[in-house]
Amino acid sequence: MSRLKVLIANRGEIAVRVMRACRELGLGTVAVYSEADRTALHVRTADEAYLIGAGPASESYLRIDRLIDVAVRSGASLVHPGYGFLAENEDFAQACLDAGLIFVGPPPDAITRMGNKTAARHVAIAAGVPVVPGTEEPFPEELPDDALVAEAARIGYPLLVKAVAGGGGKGMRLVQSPQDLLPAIRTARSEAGSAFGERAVYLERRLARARHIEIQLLGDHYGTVVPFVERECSIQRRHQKVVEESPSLALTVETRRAMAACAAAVARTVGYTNAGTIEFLLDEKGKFYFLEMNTRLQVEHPVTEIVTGIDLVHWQLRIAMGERLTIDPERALAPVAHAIECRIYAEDPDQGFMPSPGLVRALNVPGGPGVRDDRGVAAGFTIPLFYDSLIAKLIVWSDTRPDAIARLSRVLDEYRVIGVRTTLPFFRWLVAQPEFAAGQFDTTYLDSMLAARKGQAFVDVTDGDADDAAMVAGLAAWFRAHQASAGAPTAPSAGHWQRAARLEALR
Amino acid sequence: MSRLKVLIANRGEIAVRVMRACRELGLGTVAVYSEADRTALHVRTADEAYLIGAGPASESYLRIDRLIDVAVRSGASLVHPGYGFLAENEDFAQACLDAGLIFVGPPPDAITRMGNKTAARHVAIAAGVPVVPGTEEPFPEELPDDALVAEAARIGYPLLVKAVAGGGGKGMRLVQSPQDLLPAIRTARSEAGSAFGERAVYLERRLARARHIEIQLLGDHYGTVVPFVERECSIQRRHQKVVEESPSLALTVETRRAMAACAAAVARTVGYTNAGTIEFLLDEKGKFYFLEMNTRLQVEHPVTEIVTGIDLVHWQLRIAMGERLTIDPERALAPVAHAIECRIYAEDPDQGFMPSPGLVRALNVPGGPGVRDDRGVAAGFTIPLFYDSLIAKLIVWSDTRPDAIARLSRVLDEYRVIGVRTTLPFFRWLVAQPEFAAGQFDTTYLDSMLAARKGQAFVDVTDGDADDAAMVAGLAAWFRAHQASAGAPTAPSAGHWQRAARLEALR
Amino acid sequence: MKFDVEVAGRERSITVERIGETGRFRIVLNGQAREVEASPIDLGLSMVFVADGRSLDAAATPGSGGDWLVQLPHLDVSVVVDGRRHVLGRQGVAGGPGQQRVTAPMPGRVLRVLVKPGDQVAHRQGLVVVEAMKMENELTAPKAGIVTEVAISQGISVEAGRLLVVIE
Amino acid sequence: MKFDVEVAGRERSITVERIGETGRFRIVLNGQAREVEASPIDLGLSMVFVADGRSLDAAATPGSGGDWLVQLPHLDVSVVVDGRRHVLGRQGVAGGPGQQRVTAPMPGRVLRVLVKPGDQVAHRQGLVVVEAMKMENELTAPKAGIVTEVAISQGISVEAGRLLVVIE
Repeated sequence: MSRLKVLIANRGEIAVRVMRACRELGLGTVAVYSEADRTALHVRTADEAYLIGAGPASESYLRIDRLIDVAVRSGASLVHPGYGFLAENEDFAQACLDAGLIFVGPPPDAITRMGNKTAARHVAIAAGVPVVPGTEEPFPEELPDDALVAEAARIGYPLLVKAVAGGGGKGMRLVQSPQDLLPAIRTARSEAGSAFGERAVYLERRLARARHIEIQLLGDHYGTVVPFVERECSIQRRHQKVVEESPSLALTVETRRAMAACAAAVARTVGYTNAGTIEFLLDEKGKFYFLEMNTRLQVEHPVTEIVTGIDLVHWQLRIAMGERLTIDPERALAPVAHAIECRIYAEDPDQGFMPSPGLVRALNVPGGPGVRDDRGVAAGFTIPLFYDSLIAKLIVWSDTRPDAIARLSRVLDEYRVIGVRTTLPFFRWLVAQPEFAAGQFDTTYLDSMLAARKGQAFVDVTDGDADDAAMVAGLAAWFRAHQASAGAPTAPSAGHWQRAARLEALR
Repeated sequence: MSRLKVLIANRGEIAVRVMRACRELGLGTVAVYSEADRTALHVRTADEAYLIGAGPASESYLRIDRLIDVAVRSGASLVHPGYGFLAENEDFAQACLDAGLIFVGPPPDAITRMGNKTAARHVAIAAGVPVVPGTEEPFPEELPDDALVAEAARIGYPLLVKAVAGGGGKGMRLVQSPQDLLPAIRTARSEAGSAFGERAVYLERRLARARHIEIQLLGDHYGTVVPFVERECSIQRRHQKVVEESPSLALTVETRRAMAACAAAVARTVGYTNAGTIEFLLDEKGKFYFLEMNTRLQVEHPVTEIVTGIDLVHWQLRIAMGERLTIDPERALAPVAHAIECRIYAEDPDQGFMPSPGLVRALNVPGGPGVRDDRGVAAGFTIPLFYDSLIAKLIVWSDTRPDAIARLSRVLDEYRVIGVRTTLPFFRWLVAQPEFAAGQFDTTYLDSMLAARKGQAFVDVTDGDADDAAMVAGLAAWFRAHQASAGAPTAPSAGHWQRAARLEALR
Repeated sequence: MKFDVEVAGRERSITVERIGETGRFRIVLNGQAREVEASPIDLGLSMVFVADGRSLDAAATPGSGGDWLVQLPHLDVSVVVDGRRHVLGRQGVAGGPGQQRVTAPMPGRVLRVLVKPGDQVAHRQGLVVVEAMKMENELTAPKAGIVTEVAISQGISVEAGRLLVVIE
Repeated sequence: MKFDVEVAGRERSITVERIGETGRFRIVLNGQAREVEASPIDLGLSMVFVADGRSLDAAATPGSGGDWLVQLPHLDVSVVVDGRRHVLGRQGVAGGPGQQRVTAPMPGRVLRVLVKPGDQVAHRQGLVVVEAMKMENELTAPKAGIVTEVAISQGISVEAGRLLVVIE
């Protein structure tokens, strides 16, 4: 009997993550890749890999026809969508089912109902869960401007323009006052169209000092839904999560249980199966509101895995293959540690977090106790322009939140990425902020802090640093010069520099 | 107020491990290094580093005078000995105290009593703990041969010759029959003299089908001793631990509690403080015997940290600084996962595990869930001849032992060390053995399996493998040739090969 | 060997001399002499200062034109050795006094051009939207002024350092 | 390009030709042609077989004398390309028929020499004890015979490949 294969319809760290789970369960792994990803880690990690098109996602990772074709050709039985790309696309889920493949995710109609942000709000209301005040229906593009302005006035400012098909902060804009409304809607529509192929948006009240708290859940095909201890994702830059942790400092055990019950109720209302997450906003008074549902695995799933000891991706695959969910619900709600995740991007924090793609020459990834390395990039890979620039997720944990922060600080100092700029200097700054240590933040915290810095660099080059850097460069130049003269008694690895210099010259 | 500094009187992975704990507790780190370790990871990880002598350990890491001198010069307040080298040397512990330094370990007299294997047996007997039958006193070197033969006959064959100052399988020899006794004693004395500077040996009965089970413990300066859930270390090659795990399949909860109580009793009898481990042999009937005590942190401590969530090195430092041990004893005895550690050595398993020192060109260290990387070697380091050739400890864990083994298999496939031969192929073989999966082994298992293989390679090169290797080499040669002709449109990283080839030529 | 280096806008000269055979060096910087143990590793250096034992683990990656990206444990900094920094750096603040040349800080695609020659722009007003990695990045005016040149058009791909807009 | 390769004792010839511009190659081995996508990465190669999608991530480190250490995911193997394997390999089984040259498999120090020229030795009898990394490693006779040469003496340091003993 040949073993079952899983097609992973994704790239980067999440594709590698899913393949690891497949290996551990004895399942074969089939990768797909674009022309920009020939040497990507997910290709190297897979048993099989198939080229599906050019670099732009619309020509490769978003091509449902090609993905289904590869699944059929390779003899895959299951398709795991990861997150992003087609993970919340009901047509893709349906196309998998139509081709006789098992889609590792919820049924297509659950994606449709929960993926559409306004429809999802209706579901939450039907399940008896409070929602953030906002428009109940999306805006058609032809709606006249004055109707938009009137609706916004009804909800009240500040408010958020959000893509109906949104996620990850894309197609989302904060509007403080009426004059900014129409440009914000235009930008959001444009970004949403480019990111999701769907330009519809809606409006939602911006709650003051709200924290982003979410409940992971799993559901099987026999009616069992298990909600998990919360994750807090309030550290956001421009609506994108930057740091996630579990548990949250802001929740009492009672609120946790209430929120978990609400999340499970929403999931049951739509016959949800597999992994999903219900996002809530928690206001200053400890009251929470349904925000939206993500009908897929999330970037930040590792923090939940660490604090509960439960492997969510294993369960995704096992549920998809028809297994019953046998997790003890009490275990899922009782964290045994405190975990924090940082998303390390190829972005230059000192240039407004501009993407910094390019060749990753080397990586020093920290190890030791309480560290998990979920990485999608290896040395020698050129990070392409076409996709999200996530290099790795760095997850640390310890007994308590202060211990986890001390560990995070240690680990960030060990981490080094050579070749491209990364957000590491930003995280080293963040971890030293008193508000972060105290857990005193809401979803606006980071943007306010960044705005107040007015572009100030995250690290100051002191005179001592400048001296150090000068000495390092001087020695490096010395070694390079002596490496060049043949037979000089230098250490062998100085040759790296010659190579690097020659490579630069070839560019 | 300047922060406290810790001198780490060691090298390799354990020095890095201790430095990480120091960082997390806000303590400064002072490294020492030999001329062979100028570029070692422990030097690069430390805040400060001091050269203490030539490559041979007797001229550097075993030089008490130089270590104390560095501690005083650098203003260190604490000295952590790691394991090996001077970790169980009472003179070193005393020299630290005499110089006003805090030795992170037990008091010198506890080292003296428990470090001497025959004295330790007396302590165990006094504490009411059963010991393995053997000689009660060490043999003076001038003891006539016939006295040795007579004593061995009294104990019975098979028996073990063991160094009184031993550890790590060094200075230990199995003797099956009388005619092998005297040569075994000679070799053991010689090895013990070279490894520990102490040639005394004693004899101990070799229990049939015994498993090696050990109890980690911590003791503070206020009389609290906390024993931990057991580790099993029965997978040994020539008396050296190769794989360690926690918990053991072979123990009932009642035996665990009984063994833990015995371990604590031994520790209390000698006024033990800080971290230590009591080793036991467990026979086929579930009866256990005191074997010896290690008065230091052990190589395999991470498996205990993982299954209990308790950081042993943090506690070593906190106890040394006078803190009270506040660990819940029930937590220390209740494993929340199953953890397995493999010691990855620079040895060639297909050449009788001969050391394979040399330049580590690159490392692919596996990541993802349930993996801990405790490594002492980074890319670019030349593993010296002078020391133990441990590259890294690879620790995996999951909910259950079968899941942990599935993960280990996945992780071993991801792991790659480029430049030197390693024991990775051996572990890939071991993890696939049915006895290993079933947990059916004792301390003789591995040596018997290896003997039965008669040097057969751990991997067979099939025709398919040979084809693959030929194609890889052919393509590599193609890329090198096209890299050499300037401006050829190859990917930049092919240059590595040119560099590598040039470096070879320089050797 | 003697090098002229420039780091963080400060020029200095540095002398590096090997002592004996075993990786020890004498470095003179700002007139101050230090002894260090230094060995190259991979793309970096391990350095230990003999006087106080300070250990410094740094990466040094050569760029084009004599500059090195030096990565100290807590910060990254460019150092120019015996040469000039490239005119087209990461950030478009090149150009003569009064003239600001706005360049692309990363490679990407020009999604929208928000100004045309002759436009009066305010400080921080949007000029060009460049898409990279699916995020829209709006490049803004580094100062108020008049747009004298728009060097790109909508839809084209740009490399890092490519001139986008000139403001006077 | 055409290469003669030797792997695991088997000789074969291999042709490698690039197809187009995008990292696709045609490889002919044992008369069988295959198309692969291949790109160099770091010290290795990422290869994908076009016919069945099989992905192969391998390291290839050049040694001296035309041999490569190829590291496939589950095994390491030496491949000689257009050349001869070095006479002094890892294991001392070089020498003419009837003659066995025992060489040092690793660098170390000769702790004890257990035989002298003229000694009759049995199969697997100990010849030399070499200490490396604090472990004593006894090198044994690969076959029964007579010691014709002892090329080292106690206490000296030896490199890997150094001749220790010859047995006939």
